[in-house]
Amino acid sequence: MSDERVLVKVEHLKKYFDTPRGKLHAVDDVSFEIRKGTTLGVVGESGCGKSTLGRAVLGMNPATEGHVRYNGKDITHQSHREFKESRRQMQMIFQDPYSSIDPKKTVSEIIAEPLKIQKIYKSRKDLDARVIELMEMVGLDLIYMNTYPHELDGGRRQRIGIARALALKPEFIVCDEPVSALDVSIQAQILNMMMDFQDELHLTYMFITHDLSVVKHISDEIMVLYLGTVVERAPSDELFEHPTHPYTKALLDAIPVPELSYHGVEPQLLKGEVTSPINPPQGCRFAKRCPYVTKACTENMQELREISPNHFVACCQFGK
Amino acid sequence: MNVQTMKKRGQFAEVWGRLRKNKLAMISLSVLLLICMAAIFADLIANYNNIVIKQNGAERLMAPCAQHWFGTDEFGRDIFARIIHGARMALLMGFGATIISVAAGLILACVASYFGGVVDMVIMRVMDVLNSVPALVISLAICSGLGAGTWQLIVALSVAGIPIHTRMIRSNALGVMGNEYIEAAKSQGASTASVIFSHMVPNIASIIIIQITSTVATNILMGATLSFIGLGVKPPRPEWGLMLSSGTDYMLKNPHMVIFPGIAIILTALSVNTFGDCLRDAFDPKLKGKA
Amino acid sequence: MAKYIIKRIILMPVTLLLAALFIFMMVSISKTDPVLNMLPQEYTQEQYDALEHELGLDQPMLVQYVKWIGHAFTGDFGTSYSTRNSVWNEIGFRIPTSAVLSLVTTVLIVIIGTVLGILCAVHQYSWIDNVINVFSKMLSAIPNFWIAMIFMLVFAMKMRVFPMFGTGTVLHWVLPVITLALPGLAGHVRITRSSMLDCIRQDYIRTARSKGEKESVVIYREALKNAMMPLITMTGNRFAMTIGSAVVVERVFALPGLGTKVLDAINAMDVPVILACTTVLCAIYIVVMLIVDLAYMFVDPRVKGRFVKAKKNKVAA
Amino acid sequence: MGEKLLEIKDLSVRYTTDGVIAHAVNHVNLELDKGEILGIVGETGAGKTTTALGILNLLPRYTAQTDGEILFNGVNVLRASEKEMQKIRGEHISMIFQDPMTSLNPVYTVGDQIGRVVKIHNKEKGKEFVEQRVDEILNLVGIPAERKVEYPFNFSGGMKQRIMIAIALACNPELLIADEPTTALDVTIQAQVISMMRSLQRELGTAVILITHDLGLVANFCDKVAVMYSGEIIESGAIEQIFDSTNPHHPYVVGLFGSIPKITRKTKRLTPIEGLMPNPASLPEGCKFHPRCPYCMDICKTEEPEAVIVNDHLIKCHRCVRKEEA
Repeated sequence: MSDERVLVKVEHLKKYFDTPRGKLHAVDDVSFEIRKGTTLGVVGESGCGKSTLGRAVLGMNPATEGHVRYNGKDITHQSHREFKESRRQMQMIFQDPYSSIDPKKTVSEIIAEPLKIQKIYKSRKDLDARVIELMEMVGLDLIYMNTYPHELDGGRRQRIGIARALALKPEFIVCDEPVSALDVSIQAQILNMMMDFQDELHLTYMFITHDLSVVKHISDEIMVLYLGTVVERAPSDELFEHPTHPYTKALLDAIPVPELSYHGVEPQLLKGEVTSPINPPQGCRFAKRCPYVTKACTENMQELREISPNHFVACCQFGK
Repeated sequence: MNVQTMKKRGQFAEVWGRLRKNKLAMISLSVLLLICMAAIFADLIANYNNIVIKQNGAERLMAPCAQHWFGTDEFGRDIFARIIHGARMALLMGFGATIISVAAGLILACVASYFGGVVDMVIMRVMDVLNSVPALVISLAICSGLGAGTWQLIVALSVAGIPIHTRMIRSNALGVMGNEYIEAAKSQGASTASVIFSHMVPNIASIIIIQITSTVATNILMGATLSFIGLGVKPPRPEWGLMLSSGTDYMLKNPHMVIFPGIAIILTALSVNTFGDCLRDAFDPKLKGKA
Repeated sequence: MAKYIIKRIILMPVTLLLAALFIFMMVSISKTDPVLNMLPQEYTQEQYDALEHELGLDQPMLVQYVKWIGHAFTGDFGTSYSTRNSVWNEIGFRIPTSAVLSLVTTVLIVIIGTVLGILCAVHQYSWIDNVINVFSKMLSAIPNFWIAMIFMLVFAMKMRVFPMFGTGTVLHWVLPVITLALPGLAGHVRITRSSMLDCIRQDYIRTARSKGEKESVVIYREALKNAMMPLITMTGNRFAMTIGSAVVVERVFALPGLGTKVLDAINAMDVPVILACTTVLCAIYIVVMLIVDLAYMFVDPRVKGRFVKAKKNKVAA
Repeated sequence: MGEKLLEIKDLSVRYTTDGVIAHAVNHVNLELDKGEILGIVGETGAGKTTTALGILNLLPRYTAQTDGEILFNGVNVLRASEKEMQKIRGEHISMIFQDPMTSLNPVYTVGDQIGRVVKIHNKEKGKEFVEQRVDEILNLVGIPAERKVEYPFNFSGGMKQRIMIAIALACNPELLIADEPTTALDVTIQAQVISMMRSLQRELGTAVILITHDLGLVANFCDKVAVMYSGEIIESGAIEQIFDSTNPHHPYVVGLFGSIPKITRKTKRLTPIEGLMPNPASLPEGCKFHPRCPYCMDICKTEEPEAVIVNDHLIKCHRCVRKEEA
């Protein structure tokens, strides 16, 4: 945990959506910090609000409540001009390589788009030089400069997405499940490349995924989300060695490990399914499925308590 | 530094490549071009004033013969010349009305799908109301309001087409808006206009082109129908529907007055329809795949 | 469930009112002044003003519309300019003719079109598919007034199998219904075919086959019911097109329907009759659209489910 | 060595679309005994699903050509008549698919869809038998029987997959093929579904072919493993042999294990396999993996390697010549 300055600080971020059946609590009172040059892994199952959180931090859909500070400056509610200005520092990599690339544009046009919007390069020659430099950085053969995305496979399309994100030389990148849609071997190539970029360009990542083995590999600190709330946050090794929150334990236990010793092992199963985020009940969101549920759990919201250095848990059973 | 890159084959070049291989597409395209040629060079083939309009009683109701390939009508005017000039009117109605209604539909759909919320709801409710009036009834109302005439007819056809196009383009635009590359463009701080025009329109272009070809045929038929019931083009201007309506009285003894204009309409509409189908297959070939 | 039905039923007259407003605006912007051609050649300004006041044309358009709609609901569509007697007498007896012609034709189109469409989809790329495809392409390119003329020429005039004009016996209806149905049939077959093909390519068809179902059961039970969904809404649009072209077919066969009346009224610029005919045509269409909507709601479990489930949840919670 | 249930002999499948021939499966040999669980592992385009559809003879009739044999209880499935296959599908062999969201028919109730498969294979039995069997199998997969009147859209992804499993196991088949059953599900729901499949497998004694790209799932659930790469089985054997790193392995399998981030150990960088899956329409000469193989020798570029089997541990690679294992 390098003690660099804090780059991104999020305080009590809330994001609610109005639906015909009530108020959907996508993100509910989430606070965290990301230090420069480190990677915060955000992990959780579908419907836990991790993607909404990522987009709210970038200011793409403004938060209902709470603040997001970047380098100390509050960027929660920005005008279109300020938002455009801050794109030079903050970028995003998307999940689906087939839907996040415009099929009607060539590879070079896609990569050059952020540069054109920010009008960085006057002459076309400089623009092309920068695009070529980016393509070489992400390992894309220059022969593909004028081809259309539908001729390329998932791995190469994701490299285009990464090149586009690096175009403006950002400091902070939110990666929304960048490798989930890829095959295992391609996934490993992309993960290695992203970690190389972090070292060379001193990038800061907010890495969102549902795959726990990937998040452990790439992140320095991991935050586990359940139904819009943070249930546990800790350095990655610490989290895997001492998982404390019941949901984190169940999550880690459920991952199939490719080793002989795990053959036929019955994981500790959770009962039932994720409850609805619309008008959620008071108290801990995990209460309905938690094996250790007590009356206290269902009364008040659980705050994050520090049970060991940098290891926070939101559960009344622990950290009294 | 010349970078050896694949030739920049635009999507339209690819589509044209597939079209060229399709025999049916080439036939229908050549028929269509023939009709366009006829429309453009109509004045050269038959002078408008002295052949197309001038009445000459002597040669009244002649059957098709060497001098008049398609025979003459009740005022002795050469039907072949009138059909050639009629082609100009048919294409004007077909393409003119379609372009207007598709353009209006595109603008309304883009505005509705991009802003969404109240704007979308209002536009859609207006379209629902327009849609609850059968297309021909809309045209009847407009023709009775604006009176008969060429541009009135085009306005009637366009307004009748707007609800369908708006609804169709909007559903496709919403489909495109759901993609992440739109969100990616917004996340770069791209302006509203650039998101719509540089990202959304190219992606719905193929659907719009397919829609244009299918509507052109419908408008040609509708235009002829309106002229047939006397609400479209005013005589003496040559128009296929009008020729058919005046031909009904002499149909029994001189069927040629009814046959040739009918064939002209069918040929035009068929070639446009066929070309439109081939175009749709060329745009997304996988739709044609085997079951 | 009831909430959904009531919502649709309330929505219907509102749509009709707005549609009638649209038609009223379109028709009343006409340049020809009806008052003029009702007066004798030379007329004094007072006579002009008196007649104009009598017809209520001096008030602003919106007020005229409200007055007209108020009367229309009670069935009084005002007096016809050309025949001076009440519009209802002019058009009342014509409504069944138009309605029956359009409804019978639409039902015919839907039944035959669906059967042919399914045949094409099931035997894709076979000779049946190609033959029907060619025919439907041809038919959708032929204007129905031309078919009407040719049929009348061949069957009525030359072969004298069917009567040429008017109504009465069933024979009178055969030619108009056929000529009205053919172009619509072409469109309906193509839509049914593509809807069936979409359903046949779905994953649940593969699941059905993996259960060991016979191919015929897979097609006619699993795929067909899903393909029917969009067809029900298409029936509504088909009915709209049929009403439109019925106006023309009535003209060719001189059937005493709303179509012929509205065309004569337009030539004579008889505004009340035009308004009455077009609004009634709209009313027929909107009522049928309501029926189609409700039918769709009963057939599609998802729509019905949304309301049934809501009730059940209350019970369960 | 139990009694043989399924034998795939030299199976090859080619798809021809618009004149382009794609070799999806090339000379695959597989065996499965009664009650055994085989895992087929491979990346996208390795031909896993094509092999599975071949076993049920559900390959598209016009575009697919097959060579070789698939013997199920001695019957060659590829040459069996459609009538015979309809008896086998659903009763002797059944299949569950990857995407639960689209695998159920949206306009029929859940009970209806489960009842169909029971009715097809028990024509002589009455309605009560079908209803009773539906309730029984629903309880087995952990869904309350009274929910059988609801429609698929009322259920979550995990529940829908349970319904698919209910349909597949309703007639107590001898072989269940599961094509990436839990890929579309969250990891905790996957754990629930897998543990339920395991208990049902033990109870009914069904042989299972589990197709997946997740090696962890194979280690946890399967007895035997076959690794497929561009249409061929390049390594297969008992999981004790495959997951034992002291054994020699095919370079692709080594690469696969290298590409998976480990939970238990802290590794700085993964050791991925370079390059991409070959295009099935233009497969490379010799060993299909040679363009991406770090140990590629000249012979690999020209000659296709022989499948060397040393006490049931098959490896198809020139380099892995091993001494006779005890």
